[in-house]
Amino acid sequence: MNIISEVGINSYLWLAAILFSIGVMGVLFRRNAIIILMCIELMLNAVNILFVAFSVMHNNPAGQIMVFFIMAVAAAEVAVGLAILILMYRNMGSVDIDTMKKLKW
Amino acid sequence: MDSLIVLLIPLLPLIGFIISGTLNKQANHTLINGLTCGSVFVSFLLSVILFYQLQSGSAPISYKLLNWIYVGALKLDLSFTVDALSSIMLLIITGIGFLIHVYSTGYMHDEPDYARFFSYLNLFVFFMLLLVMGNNFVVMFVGWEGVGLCSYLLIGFWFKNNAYNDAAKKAFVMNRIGDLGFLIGMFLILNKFGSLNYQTVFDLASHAATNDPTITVICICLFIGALGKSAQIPLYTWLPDAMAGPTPVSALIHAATMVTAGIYMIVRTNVLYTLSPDAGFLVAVMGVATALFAATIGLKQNDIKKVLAYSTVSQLGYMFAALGVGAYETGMFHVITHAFFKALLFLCAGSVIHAMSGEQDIRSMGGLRKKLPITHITFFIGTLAISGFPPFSGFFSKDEILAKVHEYNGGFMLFTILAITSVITAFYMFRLYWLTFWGNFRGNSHQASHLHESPKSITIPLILLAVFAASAGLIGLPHLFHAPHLLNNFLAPVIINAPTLEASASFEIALIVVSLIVLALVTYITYQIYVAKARIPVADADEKGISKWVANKYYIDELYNALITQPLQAVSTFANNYIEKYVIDGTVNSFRWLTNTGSLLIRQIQTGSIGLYIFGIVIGIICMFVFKFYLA
Amino acid sequence: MLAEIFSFKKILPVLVFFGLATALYFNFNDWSTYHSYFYNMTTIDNFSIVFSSLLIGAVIMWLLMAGSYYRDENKITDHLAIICFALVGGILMTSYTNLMMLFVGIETISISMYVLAASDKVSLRSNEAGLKYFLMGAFATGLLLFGIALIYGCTASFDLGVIAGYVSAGNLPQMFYVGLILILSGMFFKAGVIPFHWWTPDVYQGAPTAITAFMATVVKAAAFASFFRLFQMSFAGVAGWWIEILIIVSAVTMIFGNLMAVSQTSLKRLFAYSSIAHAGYMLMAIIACNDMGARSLILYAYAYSAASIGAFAFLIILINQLQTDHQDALKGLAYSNPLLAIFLAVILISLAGIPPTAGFFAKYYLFTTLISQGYVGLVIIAVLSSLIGVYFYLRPIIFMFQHSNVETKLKISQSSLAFFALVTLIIVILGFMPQLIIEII
Amino acid sequence: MSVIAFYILTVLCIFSALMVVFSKKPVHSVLYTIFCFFNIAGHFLLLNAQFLAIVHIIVYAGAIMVLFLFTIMFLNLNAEVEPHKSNLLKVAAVVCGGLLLLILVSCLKGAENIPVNPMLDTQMGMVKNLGMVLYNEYMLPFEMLSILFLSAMVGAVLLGKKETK
Repeated sequence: MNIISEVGINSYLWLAAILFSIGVMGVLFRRNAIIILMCIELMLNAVNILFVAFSVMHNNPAGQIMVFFIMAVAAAEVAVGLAILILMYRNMGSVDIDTMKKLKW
Repeated sequence: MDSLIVLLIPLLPLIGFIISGTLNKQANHTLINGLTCGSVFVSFLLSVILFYQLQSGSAPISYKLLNWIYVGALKLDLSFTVDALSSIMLLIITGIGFLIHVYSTGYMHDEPDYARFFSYLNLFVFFMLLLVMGNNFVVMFVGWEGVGLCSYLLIGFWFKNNAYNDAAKKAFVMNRIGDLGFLIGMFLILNKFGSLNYQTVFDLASHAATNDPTITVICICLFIGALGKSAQIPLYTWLPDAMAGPTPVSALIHAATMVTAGIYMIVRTNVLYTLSPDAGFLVAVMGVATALFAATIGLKQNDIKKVLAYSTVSQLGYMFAALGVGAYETGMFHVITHAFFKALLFLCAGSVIHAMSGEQDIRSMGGLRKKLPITHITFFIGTLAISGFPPFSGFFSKDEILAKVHEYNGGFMLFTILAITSVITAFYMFRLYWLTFWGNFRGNSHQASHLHESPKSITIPLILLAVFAASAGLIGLPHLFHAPHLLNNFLAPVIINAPTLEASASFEIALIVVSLIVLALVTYITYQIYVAKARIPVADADEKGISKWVANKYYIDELYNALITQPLQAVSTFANNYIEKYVIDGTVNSFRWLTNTGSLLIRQIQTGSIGLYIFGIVIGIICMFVFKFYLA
Repeated sequence: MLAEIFSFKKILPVLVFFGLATALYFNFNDWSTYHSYFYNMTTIDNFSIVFSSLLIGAVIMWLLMAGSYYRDENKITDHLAIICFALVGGILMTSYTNLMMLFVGIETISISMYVLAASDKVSLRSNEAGLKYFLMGAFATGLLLFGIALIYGCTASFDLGVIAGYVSAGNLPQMFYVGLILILSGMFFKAGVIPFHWWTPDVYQGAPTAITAFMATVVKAAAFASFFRLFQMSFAGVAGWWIEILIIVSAVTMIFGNLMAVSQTSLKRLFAYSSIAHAGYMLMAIIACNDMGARSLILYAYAYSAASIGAFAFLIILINQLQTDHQDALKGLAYSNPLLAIFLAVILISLAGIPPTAGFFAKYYLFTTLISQGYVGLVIIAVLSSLIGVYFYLRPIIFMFQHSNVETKLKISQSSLAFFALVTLIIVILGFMPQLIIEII
Repeated sequence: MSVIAFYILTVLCIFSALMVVFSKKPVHSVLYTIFCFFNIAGHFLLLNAQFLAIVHIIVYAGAIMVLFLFTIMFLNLNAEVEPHKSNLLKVAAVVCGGLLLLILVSCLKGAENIPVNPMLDTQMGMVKNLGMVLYNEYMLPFEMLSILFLSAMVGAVLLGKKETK
């Protein structure tokens, strides 16, 4: 039984697109750097769903390997990102991205 | 091995230049001498080796240094080729160059900027070698510009004197006018043949039709380049002024080598000129006109170097006349003999000036033959050679030119003028000779007490050059003697399709006899005037009528000044005051204002806020989607 | 690939130096061989060798330069390790034949850069630069991945060759084009072109100068190498479709990049904007999308990297000694440090693209390539915008020759002077013999 | 059955994603994110990607989100002090997000024409199967991933260390 043939690949595309757009919107919407980071994770997960769906559709394991890689990279990215955030919090006492406007023009 | 030699020949002087140029004032004379003279001498030896290889029938020897300019269809290599023509030029450049280097060690001995002088000389030799060894027009052009640069540097060598600097600038500007012609010619060649490589161009050209208008235009453009470099009418005025440089420079650059670059170029492109008789005729006419014109000016000059300078211009005119009628080998023949005797004459003049503590006016000389025996003898040989006394070298080459011009279709008028010029040449050369070495000494007592023969480093090159000036004619004996014409045979592979012009034996004999008689006459007359009657030329201001006209070089400099320089000055003053200020500055400033304001406005979008930045990115993506999916 | 051999033995710069030299050697060992490794994950061809040599060479130069920057700091070991990791990522980006490798390579170099940009921990500007770079970089990664996913959805493979085959088969679904645009966005971001350039000036200015130098050379070159490789190897078949976008983006980038640089007074920020403008020029090579394009991209990357590493090395000295990078600090430099001023002038002239420097020939070759393909309008825009470039590149030179009451006097060690001489030499040699690079592939 | 499960998971997923964006307290956001990730893991299960589902929960919910939570606690950020953006920007953000969604969806239509591979291998998503692929074909990226991790690790330590000054 194949879920793809039941709900159609389009549903997955929709789902991924919606999640991705919510992620983008979240990035634009919030000022808290941590939440922005979470929204980026949402975007990545939208991509993950898409990869798995395509992987199943094509009966090709490469997509799932890619998801595995994306997770790993996301973990590394988050580790580094949070380290930078903590550093910043130590110096500025805030994680509000709009307080960072030292560099402009 | 051979190709390595080809590379080494120009490389050695370059190394000499770099080392002596960097050491500059820190080095002692011995080191500089060894380095600069040595490098040129080794180059000379290598050239001799190549010459013998070529003479024994070897094919032209090439060395490809690197792929130089590869843009689109244009493929140019930085590579050198030595064939018969370049090998002869190599011998002249390195051989005479070496002698003049040696001479300079004596002549420039007390010069504080000794190293700078020799580094320039070496650089000149390098560029000159590049000019004659390149296998395409661009390499030639690099050398061409390089020798122009060195000439500029050396004319203005004593840059603290403003007049000398002006002379250097004049030489540079005049040459630039010619270079423009050369460049246009080069572009036209590229356009017509799609290549700038000699071999390719000439192969293609040998299939082209005679009197192709494009080829005529190309030839004329190249000829304009040659006019500038080889100081022909109307671009000759820089050469007499160039005598401001040290005398060895005048000998090397402005007599023996650089000024013959124009000749070399035309001989090199003989295929094209043969295809265009019209351009050839123009070359011949300009050459003959220059020969006569410069010779008449030479009659009235009183500066020893200026006389020689005008005679150089005149002799170059002879060479062009030969080239114009299609006698390329003959032109080269005169290049060779002229290189020897003119270098000799200049070096002798240098020796005289040296002895006279810097005095250059022949009215203050006289009777020097006793004090300067070697200089006197060698100068005499040079005079005989340039006047065309048999069997000195000048006789053979000049005679051959006259014969060839005579045989040229419709060349009788040209022949007559050249023959008259030849008489004038003999006249002013003997005038110079008698006034300088005979009669009574006319200088002041201080100069008289200092008169002395020059040191060995000066006299030895003189003697060597005198030997060659006397004997070099043997490489091109007239048909009359039934000996092989060595030069013509050697050059044969390079000259393609040129018309054959052969004078009859009776004409040659007549020419020899007549010229002998006339020359003897001239010698006698000048002796009578300048020695027996001791008629010393009057001061410039006292000249009258035509004579004044001639003494002032036909007022050509003044004419140029009035016709070209002053209107240009006026226009540029106007341009500077009005056009520049309001139109150009106004436009430029408004652009600057626009740029600055635009910049200030646009930089505002860089707000520093990540939120807005990401907005920018998303909007960018949306724009791309809209552009590709909804608008397209 | 070969870089992994040495990337673990860091600790000492000297060791790294020799490691890199060895890597360079091995790199050229593979010359003109066409190998693919690990189930076609990477392919070593001449393009990748030339580019990875550029990267390795740039890191070697960076090491020589950074010696003075890190002299009194003990964190050089950490930095060096990360630099080496980033180099591995960069080399992956030049030699990948699989989108997965591209992704891993980009992420390796990006994550390293996020860290390094923020590495000056007490400086607020550095923190800010790190965070900005990180947030936007992660966002761009998301875009890139979405694009890759859509392409994968069409082709069921990450292999560039398979994708190219799919493209050439024609009749592509719309999904493919959406993926293409998203991948383009991701690559645009990494390459730093308008309108994805936002991070560039801020991060370049905020990051420690040595790191900025690394970003302007290695990261930039790697980004363009991967960009070119991807679009030439996979998407050349639909070039007609995406080239329009590239033309517009390239034109906008050149004009705006140069224009924004004009009013900068901070030299570091000036070079940041100039790097945007140069990215616009390099995009033109991708538009050409053929061997000529590859050659001009390589030449351009070499010329630009050489000049910008020199420029940033100068900034390091300036900032270390005067704590400012304002252009007024240059006043009187030509009189107090004539030699340094000459070197800097050559570097700036090369960036501006004036002959006879490498920058000129790079631009010249690029423009002729584009003209031969008929993009005359774009070349005209490029020439005009580089005129704006001349304006602001020559301004520091003018400043150097101005007298001021506070004469700048920099203490320059012999070794840094030698470094500048080396950079200048490279620029001039490439200027006179661009075919050294052009003909190499 | 699975279709229903798909729609339930999808709705929950979207809802929690929206809540991530709109909830006021950061901790709530984190929790919603975790919930969302569980849903996504559910999707993976539906797609027969069992291994990934587990890894997803372990890595995302277990590691990444805990890291987030830890940071928020550590920095004591849980107050609703976050100053919000101006309304204009918020509207712009929503509009932008919506526009992007619309465009994506309208451009993505037609994907159903892509042939579905009928040979469904239910074992594909199992550890054994993926392991074989990963350690054969994708060995090199896997190794490179280790370098990436090393880099991230060194970097995180570098940034986390107290500056000794």
